[in-house]
Parts: sequence; C-alpha cells; structure tokens
Amino acid sequence: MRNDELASLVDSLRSGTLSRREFLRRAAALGISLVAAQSLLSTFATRAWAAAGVPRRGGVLKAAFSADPAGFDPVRGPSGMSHVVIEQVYSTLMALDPDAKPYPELAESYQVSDGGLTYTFRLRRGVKFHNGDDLTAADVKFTFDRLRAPNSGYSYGAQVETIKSVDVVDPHTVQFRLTKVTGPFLIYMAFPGSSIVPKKLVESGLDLNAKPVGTGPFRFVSYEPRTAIKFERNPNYFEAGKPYVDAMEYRIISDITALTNALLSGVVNFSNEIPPKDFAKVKANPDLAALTLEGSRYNWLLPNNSKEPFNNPKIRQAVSLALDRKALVEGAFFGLATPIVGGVIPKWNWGFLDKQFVPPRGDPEKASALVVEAGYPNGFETTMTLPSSFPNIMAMGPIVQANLAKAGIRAKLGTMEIPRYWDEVWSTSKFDITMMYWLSPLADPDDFVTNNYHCGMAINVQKYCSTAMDGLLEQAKTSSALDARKGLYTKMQELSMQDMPIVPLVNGWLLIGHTKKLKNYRPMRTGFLKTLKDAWIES
Amino acid sequence: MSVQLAQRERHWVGRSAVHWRRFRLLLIGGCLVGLVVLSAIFADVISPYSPYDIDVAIKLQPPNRAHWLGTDEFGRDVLSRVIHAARISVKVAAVAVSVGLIGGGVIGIAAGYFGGPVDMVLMRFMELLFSFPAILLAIVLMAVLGTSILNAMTAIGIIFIPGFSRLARAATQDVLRQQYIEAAHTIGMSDVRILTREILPNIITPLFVEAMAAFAYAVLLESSLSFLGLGAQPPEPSWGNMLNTGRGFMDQAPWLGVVPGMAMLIGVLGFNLLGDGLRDVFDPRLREAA
Amino acid sequence: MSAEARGHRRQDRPPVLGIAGLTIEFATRRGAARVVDDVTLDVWPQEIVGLIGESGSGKTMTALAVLGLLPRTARITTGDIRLSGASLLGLPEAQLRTIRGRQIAMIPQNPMSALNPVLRVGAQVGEPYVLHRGADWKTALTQAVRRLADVHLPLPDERASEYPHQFSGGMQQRAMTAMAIALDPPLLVADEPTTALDVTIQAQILRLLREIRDEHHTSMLFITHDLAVVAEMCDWVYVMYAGRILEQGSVERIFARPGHPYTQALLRATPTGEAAQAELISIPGSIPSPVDLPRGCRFVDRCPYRFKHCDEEPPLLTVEADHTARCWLVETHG
Amino acid sequence: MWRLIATRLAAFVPTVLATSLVLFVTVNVVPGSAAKAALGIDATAQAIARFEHEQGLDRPLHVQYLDWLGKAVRGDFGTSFQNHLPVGPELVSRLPVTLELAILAFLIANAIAVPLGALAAYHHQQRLDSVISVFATVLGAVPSFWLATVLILILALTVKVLPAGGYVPFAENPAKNVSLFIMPALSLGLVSSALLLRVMRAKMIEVLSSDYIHTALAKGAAPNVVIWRHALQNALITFLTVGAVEFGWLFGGVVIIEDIFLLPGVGQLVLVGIINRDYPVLLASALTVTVVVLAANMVVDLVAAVLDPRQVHARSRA
Repeated sequence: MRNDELASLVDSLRSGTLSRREFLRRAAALGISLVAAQSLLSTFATRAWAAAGVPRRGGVLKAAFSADPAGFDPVRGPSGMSHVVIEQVYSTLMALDPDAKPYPELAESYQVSDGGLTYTFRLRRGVKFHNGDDLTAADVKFTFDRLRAPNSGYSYGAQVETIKSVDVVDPHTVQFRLTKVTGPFLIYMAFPGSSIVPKKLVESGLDLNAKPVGTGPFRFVSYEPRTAIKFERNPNYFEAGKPYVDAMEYRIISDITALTNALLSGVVNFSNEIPPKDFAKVKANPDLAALTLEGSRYNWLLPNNSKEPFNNPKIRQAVSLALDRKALVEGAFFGLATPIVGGVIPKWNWGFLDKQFVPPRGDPEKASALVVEAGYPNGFETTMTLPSSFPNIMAMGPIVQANLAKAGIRAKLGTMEIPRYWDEVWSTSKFDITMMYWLSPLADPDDFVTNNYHCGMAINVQKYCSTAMDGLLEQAKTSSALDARKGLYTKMQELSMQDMPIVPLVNGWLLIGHTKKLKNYRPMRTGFLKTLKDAWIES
Repeated sequence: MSVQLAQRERHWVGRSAVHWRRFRLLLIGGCLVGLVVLSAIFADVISPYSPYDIDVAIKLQPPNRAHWLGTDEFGRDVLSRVIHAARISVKVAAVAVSVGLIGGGVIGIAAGYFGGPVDMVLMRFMELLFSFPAILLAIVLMAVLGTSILNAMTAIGIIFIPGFSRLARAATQDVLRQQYIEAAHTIGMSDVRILTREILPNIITPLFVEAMAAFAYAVLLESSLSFLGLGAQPPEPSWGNMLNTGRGFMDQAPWLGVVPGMAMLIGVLGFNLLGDGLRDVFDPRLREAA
Repeated sequence: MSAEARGHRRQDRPPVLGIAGLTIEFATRRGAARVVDDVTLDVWPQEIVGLIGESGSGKTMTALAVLGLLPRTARITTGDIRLSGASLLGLPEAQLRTIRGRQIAMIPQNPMSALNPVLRVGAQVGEPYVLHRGADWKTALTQAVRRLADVHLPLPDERASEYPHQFSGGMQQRAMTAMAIALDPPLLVADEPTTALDVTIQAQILRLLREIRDEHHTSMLFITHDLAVVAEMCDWVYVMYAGRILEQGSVERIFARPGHPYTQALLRATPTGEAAQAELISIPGSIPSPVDLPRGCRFVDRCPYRFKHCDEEPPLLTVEADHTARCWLVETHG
Repeated sequence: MWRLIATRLAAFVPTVLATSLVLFVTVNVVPGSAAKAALGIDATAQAIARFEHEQGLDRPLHVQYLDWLGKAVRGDFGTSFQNHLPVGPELVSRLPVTLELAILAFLIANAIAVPLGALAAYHHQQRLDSVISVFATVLGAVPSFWLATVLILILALTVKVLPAGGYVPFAENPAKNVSLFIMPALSLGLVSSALLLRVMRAKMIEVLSSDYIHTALAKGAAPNVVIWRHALQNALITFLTVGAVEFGWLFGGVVIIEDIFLLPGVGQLVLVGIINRDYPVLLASALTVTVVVLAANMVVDLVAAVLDPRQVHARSRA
C-alpha cells in the first residue's frame, strides 16, 4: 500500500501540483520518518526520477521555440529566448537545480564571510573554454567588471549593483565584496546573465553576439535568424561524459499551432512552449511524454494607481474580488494553471505565504459592495487596453471583462499591436487597466516582487509608490538569514493584499512535451533548459 | 455571332438556355448576398445568444440543440458569433470596396479623360501600387495606421484602387472614343458636365460589376489580415479571426473553423455569382451571343 | 455572262449543291424566329449562283447551313441540303468535318480578321493538306506556295512566311481564296467576299474568282447584296427577302424583265450602266422581323402595287423559261 | 523585339526606386519606436537614446534614405535591430525558398487554370461550363491558410504521408525538398488558380467567337485542333498579362504560408520586420519582394510579347 501511495506522491510532486512542504507533511502522515522523507526528496531532486536505465551517447535533440533570441552576449541578452541559448554555451559560478536551489557549478566551493558582505569562490581546475583557453579567476573578474560598467546596457543591472569589487586572489580563487548584504546573491550568480566570458577573446574583439564562446556543455555552431540555432557537443566539458546528445538544434516556429504540429509530426522532438489549447493532443500522442510544472510565469492585472478611480485601494480590491480565477484557468489555460488567491510568490518557493485574500471563484457580491462603498453606487465605465499578440492575455481579456461587468465595473476592451503597446500604453502608463505576464528567471522571492511592487521600477508602470512597501522589500533583500527574509516577505505580501497595487491572476504552468525516447530530462521551475545536458536519447 | 463548335444532338432546345442561366446566376447570387447582408443588419435580432457571453463550463461543445453550431473555446455561441461577424465582414468589405471604387474611379477617369502626362504619372503610380503584393501592402498600411477595423477597411480599400482605376480608365477611353463626345465638346459642354452626364453613367456598370468581385476578395483579405492578428481585434468576432482561432482547434473542434469558413464561402460565392450575373446582363457583347 | 453557260443545267446529273425547302428557326425569348423559310436553291457544276438580299434576309444563315456551322440555338426544322446528290443533314460531326474544306470551302467577308494573327500565312493556307491529306507541314507549305501563286500573289514563297498583319486587305483575301481552293473543292461558298475591299481590289478579286471557276471547274454560291456584282459574276441568281426566295432565274432574264416588285425596286436602287440616268430610289420601310412575319406576301407592306390578293402568298410563278417570281402580278402581265 | 525588352527594363529601375522611397517613408512614419521593440520592455531611456544614435535614427529622414540607398545598391542592407546580424546574407539565403514556393504555386495555378478555362469556354453556356465556373468560385472563396491547415491535418498528421513543415534545399535532398513543397505550393496554387481560371475562360470565349476560328472550322478542323493550334496562343497573350498581376497577389499569400509551413522565406521577414519595427529587415525584404514581383511581371509580359507576332514583326507594308 505504502509504495504506490508514495509513488503517486512523488508523481504529483514531480508534476508540480504538490509543494515540497505538502510532500513532507503527507509523507509523515504515511508514517515515513521526516529524515527518510527528506532524503527521498533530495535523492529525487538530483537523481533520475524513474529507473531510466543506462545513459546512451548520440542522437540530435531538436527543440521548438516560438521567439527569436535577441543576441548571445550575456551582457546584452534581454529576452528569455537569449538566456535559453546562453545557458547551453556558457557556464556560471553557481547553477540552479530543478527546484531552483543554487548549487556550485564552475565554483568548486564557496565561503561567505563578513556577515554576508564577502563571497570567496574556489574555481574548478581544468575547465577549458571552447577555443581551448583555460578558465581562470581573471575571466570571472573581467565578466563582472564588464557587467558593472556604467554604459554596459545590462538589463539586469539590479543584480550586480551591490557588488563593490571583484578581486583575483589566485588563478583559481576570486573574491566578491558587496556594498550591502544581498540575500539572493548566490541565485544571481546562477543567472545566465552572469555567465563567465573568455577575457582574452573578448578583449581581442570577438563579438559574442555573433559568435558566443563559453565553457558550457554545447558549442555554438550557427544561427539562421528566425529559423534555427545549431549547437554541437562540447567534448571536453568539465562534467565527464556529458552532454550525452551529439548535437542540439533550437527550431524557431512563430505560429503556435505550427509549433504543436511540428512536435506531433516529429519535425522536432522537444518543446517547453506547448500552447495550453494543444496540450491534450500532445498528452494523447502515444510516442510523446507530456509534463506540467508550476514555475513562475505569473499573469497579473495592472490597475493604474495614479488615475481615478483606481487610485482608491478599495476599488483595486474590488477588481481582485470580482475575478473568477477558476474560469480564467479553465477558459484561457485549459486547466493548466494555478489561480493566485493571495500573495504573488508561488507555492513551491520558500517565500510562499499560505493566506487567501479571494476565493478561486471570486466574490462578486463583496466586490460590488466595495465599489458602492468607494462612492460609485451604479458602478463606472473604464477601459482595458491589452497587447494583441500574447495568446494567454488575449484569451483572458474577454473573461476579465465579463467578470468586472458583474461587479459594476464596465470595461471597454481595446487591443494594440505589441510595438505600439510598449510605446504608447506601457512605458507611458496611458491605461486604466491593462494586463501582462512575466516568467521570473531567478526563483528568488525578491525577483517575483521587487520589480512589480517597488516604487520606480521599470515594470511598476501602474505607478504604485509606498515607502512602507519599499522598506520591507529592501530589508528582505539585504538580510542574510533565510527565516528573517521569509518573515519580511510574509509582511510584504500581507501589505500587498491590503494595497492591491497589482491584481495577481494565475500562474501558468510550464507545458513540456518531448519524445519518449528522451530519458532523464528534469524540467526546471525557471523554464530554463540547463538540465538538457543530463538527458539522453534512446535509439 | 458566337458559333457553336460542334453540333451534337439536333433536338429542339426549349426556351433559350442562355436566358435562364443568366437569371439563375443573379437569383442564387442575390439570395446568398441577401442572406449575408440581412444577417449583418439584423444580427442582434436573429442571433439566439449574445456573441460575447462567456461560459467556460460549456466550452468547445459540438453543435447541439442549445447551440445549433456548437460553442467556441470560451463557451460562446458560434452561431451568434458568425452572424455578428457578418456585420463586421460586410462592413469591412463595403467600406473597402467603396474606397477602392471611389479612389480608383476618380484616378481612372482623370487618367482616361485627360490622358497625356496626367495619365502617364497616375498610371505609373498605379502600376507601382499594383505590383506590391496586396497582403504586404495591407500589413504595412495596418502597421502605419494601427490595428483596428477601420484601418483594415482603408488598407484593403487602397489595395483595390489600382484595379478599379485601370477599369475606369479603360471604360472612360471607350466612351471618349465614341464620336458623340466630340459633339458634346462642340456644343460647349464644360468638362465637368461631360464627365458627369456622359462618361459617368456609362462606366458605372462595369465598375459596379467589378465591385461585386472585389467585395468577395475583401472578405477573403480581411480573414488573411486576421490570421496575422491585424484584422478585427478580439472579442469582436469576424469571419477572419474566427477562422483563425478555428485553425488551432482543427481536430478537437472542427466546427470552429468550418462554420466561419462556410459563412465566408456563402458571402464570397454570393458576390461572385452576382458579379457574373450582372456582367452577363450589362456586357453588350455577351448579350449578343445569346 | 453568255447564255450557253446554261447548258450546264442539264437534268441528267444532280446539282453540285441542292437545297430543297430549307427552313431554319431560332429559339429566342419571344418565340421561334424563322430566318430561312422553305428555300429551294441549286448550284450546277462550274456555275456561279448569286444569292442576293438586304442584310438580315437570311442569306448568311443559308450559307452557314451548307457548311453545317449554324449557331447552337438555330435549328433546321424542314428541308434538305444535298451535295452532289448526297444529303448533308444528319451526318455525324466527324463526317461533316471531312467535307468542310475538301468538298465545300468558304471565302469570308472580312479577310482582315479571318486570318489567325499568330500563325504564318503559309501554314494557314497549307493547313487543309494537313487536315485532310495527312500531309506533313513541309509538303503542305510547298502546296501553299503553289496555291498563293495560283491567286497571283507576288513573291509567294516569301509571303508565305509572313504574318497576316503584314498583308494588305487585297492580299489577305487572295490568301483566303488560296486557302479555299487548296484541295480543289467542287463547291465554293463566298459570303460577300468583296464588300470589305475598296473598288479597285474588288474587281481583281472578282476576276480571280471567275478565273478559278474556269480553270478549276469550281461551282460557287456567291452571297452578296450588290446587284452590280451579280450582273458581272453570276450565271443564275436567287433574290431572297425575309427568309423567302422571291424570284430566281438566269441573270440576263431577271435583269431584262424583273418579275417581282422587290427585284424591280432593287434594280432601280442599283447604279448599273443602263439605269444610270434614273435617280436612285431607296425602298421605304424595312425587313419584317422574323418572329412575326406577315401572313401573305412578305413584301406586302413595302410593295407599291399591293392589292387584296397579296394577303395570300403566291407560289413561284413562271415569268418565262428559266425565270420565276413569287408575285400575282406576274400572271397578269403574262 | 529588343526594343520591347529595353523599354521594359527602362521602366523597371525608376519603379523600384520609387517603391524604395515610398517604403522608406512609410516605415519611418510607423508609430511604435524600433528601439523599444529591440531592447525589450524594461529598456531605460538612456539605452534607447544610445540605440537610436547608434542606428542613426536621430538623423533627418532624407539623410537616412540616401545613406541607406547608397549602401543598399552595394548589397549592404544594414544590420537587424533584433539580432544585430547583417540583413543581406539572411536575405540571400531566404530568397530561393520564397522563389521556389511562388513559382511552384504559380505553375500549379496555371496548370489548373489554362486547361479548365479552355474547357469551360469551349462548352460555353452549357452544364460543364457552369460546373467549372462554380468550382472556380468556391475554390476562390477558400483562404489559402485554411486550405493549408486542412492539408496538414490530413496529409501530415493523420495519413502521415508528407512532412508538416520545414525546409531542405533542393540541391541537398531533392526528394525531401519536393515533399516539403507539395502542400505549401498546393495551398497557394489552388486558391489563385480559381481567379486565373475565370480570366482564362473569359479570354478563351472571346477568342473562340472570332472570325479566324470560324475559318478554321470551315477548313474542317476538329475541336482539339481549333483549341490547341488556333485558339490557345491567342488567348494566352492577353491571359498572361493578368497572370502576371496574380503572381503579385500570390506573393502576398506567401507570407502566411511560409509562417504555417515553417519555410524560412522572405515573406516571414517582412512580417517580422513590421511586428518588431525592425526597419532594415522590413525595408530589405519588402523591397526584395517588390523587385521579384516587378521582375516576374516583366518576364511574363515578355513571354506574352514573344507569343504575339504583331509585336515582334514590324509591319513591312501597308
């Protein structure tokens, strides 16, 4: 009895519908000791899930994506698609495991001193760049000086702004001094933007955008814009024997229906961008494995805090209460998403606050009451402007419009083409209500919340400014102890439910499909594909 | 005289086949167009549900008694949406064709009537516009004007201008060639009067016939624009964007694509047949052939 | 045209072309239109028979019937067309095709548009050899050059390789004639061959046609509206009006003593040598519509001499030997 | 004959120049800044200013145009805002794909339209004529992307006879290349064959009612001789000029079909160029498309001229 129950527990954990804490609680209920359960958990975290058999060398992995990368130089790769390429060609000091826990990669080991102000990394020996040069501490210093340079144009400058200096202790030891304690620093070190670049080559004029060279598991071969990016296996990768596949090819397919057809017909054998509407088809296909994983792709609604009537928190709360998130999940995501009923930080993350502000089906009566209470007896007219080519947002639009109408908020729906949307709606905050979604690449609570809730951030276009909130966010980011940060993020999320500056909607699951011949692939919560190097293809 | 090439049977043919065939074209075309235009005008009255009501619980239902043509991915009634879509598709097509007709007509008449350098310049510009593939032109125009139904209409209209201008120019030149225009000149009729009283009435018919065919093509073009996300924006239903979403559910819910496809077929077929029927009626040469 | 030409109309052999009681009707919205009504007409060997009438009298329809090229909506309801005694009606299309171009050939009215603009003249003139004799194009071309020479076209082998638009009107009609006589067909149907040409060319073409009749022994059905051409060309003539034959006979006889008022009016309306001084009178009124034809004589409402008997149509009464007319007055004049 | 070609070529260059000017102005008038599209939503104002300076977007329009034209003539179409790679080589690698698709579709369209059009005209005003006409109208009413999806569903996903998409150059693997182009060419070709068929039918009816056809009949020519030897060449002359225009319209459809069948063609570039406001890509690809369409028009016009001796042989005497 226990074994199959345990197996189903493991299954639901793997599919992400069960958080780690939940898993531990259930395992205890089954009479398994906490220690045994935790060891089970960690073994599952790193070792192959099912008995996958002996790894096999060879084969070509063809993965389908819907967007073009915007460059292969870590310092100038602003889009997610660039990161997915960068992480195959370069390596980082730390790396994230499927559950987004950082573990040492290029760094053999690391010490934290001065109360979290100094990080010293000892580098692995014998690591070579693709052109044969040895990796040394000088490369690490060069990389981070390059990121911290004033006009580097690095989109994730916030991650490196607390670094005071990077010093080479010896060819295989590098020391980072920080201006203030930075909680998520180790996770920042695992971010593709922090990939270590070859100092000698870059200084001699190599344009990494056109010809990336790193220490990663795959060597860059070619890039045909809007068609394909080709990699080949890095024979002297520092993890012996890996990667197992001979070559990898990223196929860019802009039309989502064509993407699914490509997977179904075998033109490609992997994709983590299956559109929700086609996931059932992939699942039903006999020679394809279909996985779901709750990551951090959350969709949120932005009421313009600087405009009537959305400057009133009651109205913003009414908007949140009016929404039927179950309908959003069913209608726009075909059941493949988790309604966000409280704070924005997802369940699987240690920063999660298990407190419900609104029931999944919403509370229209309370919402209309709030609207009346806020001084609009028979509701009000407003507009909702959406970016036209994000399928999930376009799908949710009509449902949100219908829900709001029930609470007396009559929103007229307008859409706009992406480039014009960024220009005339997003960056100028010219909207009453809009919607957006975001795949947080870091899986550190700070990354989920600061961008949206902190005053003046690029993504805080709803113009929400609260000194209390900013204080909590900065404190949470700069304290070193995990529980201290967790307590601060709990207070922060409670405040967010009162102020409701943005209305979190749903967290869309990562939908992955691949040929059953692909063994030992562990999906990552951040949507990255670093773990492809551990997978192999059976003949 | 059109000569029948081979005289097979020598039996007696009843009423002239030609007469009936032309009338039948007009009849079928007229009915189909009528169906589309009426459903566009009385959309609110005749559609069983509102095209916007969402009920996720009953999404992707095949045609059943409650929803004669099934429901779409949001549980909206497909029949009501296809009826309301007629309103948009007909509006887009109507405005687009009139933009093409008026724009093309004016340019064509001017080029045909004044001739010489005016004709050369206008026709050169028309050739330029003509050589640019229609949809690319529409995409560029939509990008310039922004995505909205009104812009889709103007973009499609502009695409028709070269075609209409060529027709108008040829028709004007035909009318000019007939002597009585010189007679009109001699009795001192001003250019404008000649244009309105002599030329216009004679070229209206071929332009109108061409308009019918253009109408059909406009509906098609709107659907292609919707495919590229540039046509009518959700939640507004148009045959184009319904067809586009239907494409994604082709095997799970085929009716999502088939229904708007059929509606479009009726519209396009109707206008084409009407156009053909009118062409036979108005084209003197064909009438002689009877 | 000398009288002994008549000798050919001996009764012992069938005429080259025998049309007996031919009636052709058209289906139109307003009912059946009888464009050719009970026409009987013969063409004897080496004879040029004229078929004259105003436009719309049905003469072209008769010619088309002979070739079996009537428009689809036209029907032959009664009568027969015989070629050297054998009936053409009811023949399957395949057999009709073997006759066209080999037994019967046509010379069109408007040579400019009758030649295919994209093919060389030589190829078009030589095509009958390919179609009926299975000749290859080389021999067909040499034959074509020979035929072009027969029709007195200067530098025929050079002209053969040119295109129709490089020919003048007269040269085009010569080419059409060459094409027609390619296989020496016994019967030529000429549908107003000179109407579209100017007068000088007209005379040359007419002389050419007569020469063909004498040297190639071809008989001709010559359709025209011009009595002057009939006088110059034809041995025998049929006068057609609103689908009916109103008078027929040898050319001398008819020109000397026209029996039917319509023929008399036609003669007065034609500037021939003899009637030069009389001023030309055009015939008032116009041809009745083939749908509602008058009961009695077709010419009744335009005839100056009509009287009550005219509401009953007379048969072809004999004016004199080789000359009959469809008018009661013929009897009274005796 | 050479005079004909010379005049066509002379007209070609100014038209292309005029197109490039019109395109350049339209593209720059397009609202929605390229910088924002290139740098992403969280690009700082300072980064945008640097980008626009770097790309020279802050210079006056005419200076930009002349600079662009100067380079374009030498084959340098600048670098894409999105991936900072030169546009020229990408265009060169993509052109054969679009050409192959457009030409195959055009051939299929004509292979259907010419015979069926002739047949319908030959049986003018009879049952076969109306059957073919209705078939053409129905086919003409089906959008190409819809037909494409149906074909994929049946041939690629259920019967699994043809691949669902992708591209392999002909030189590399002819069989695979053909199998990859069957469905795209069919979806484009079938739809445009409908329009061409109606035109061919009208032209053929006109030709069949002319005098020289009557002469051919009077010579005893059988129907197929009349159609193939006498009528077809005459009908093709006027038909081809319309055909050339249809090639232009067909090119429009290429944008969508390439998208659906994952063909790395030029059409996709134009679409992406607009959506991402990637000026160099949009300008280069839209201009290439126009040049190809103009060239196609010229070629088809020349073929029509060759078929028509009246244009080739000057009139030698009155």
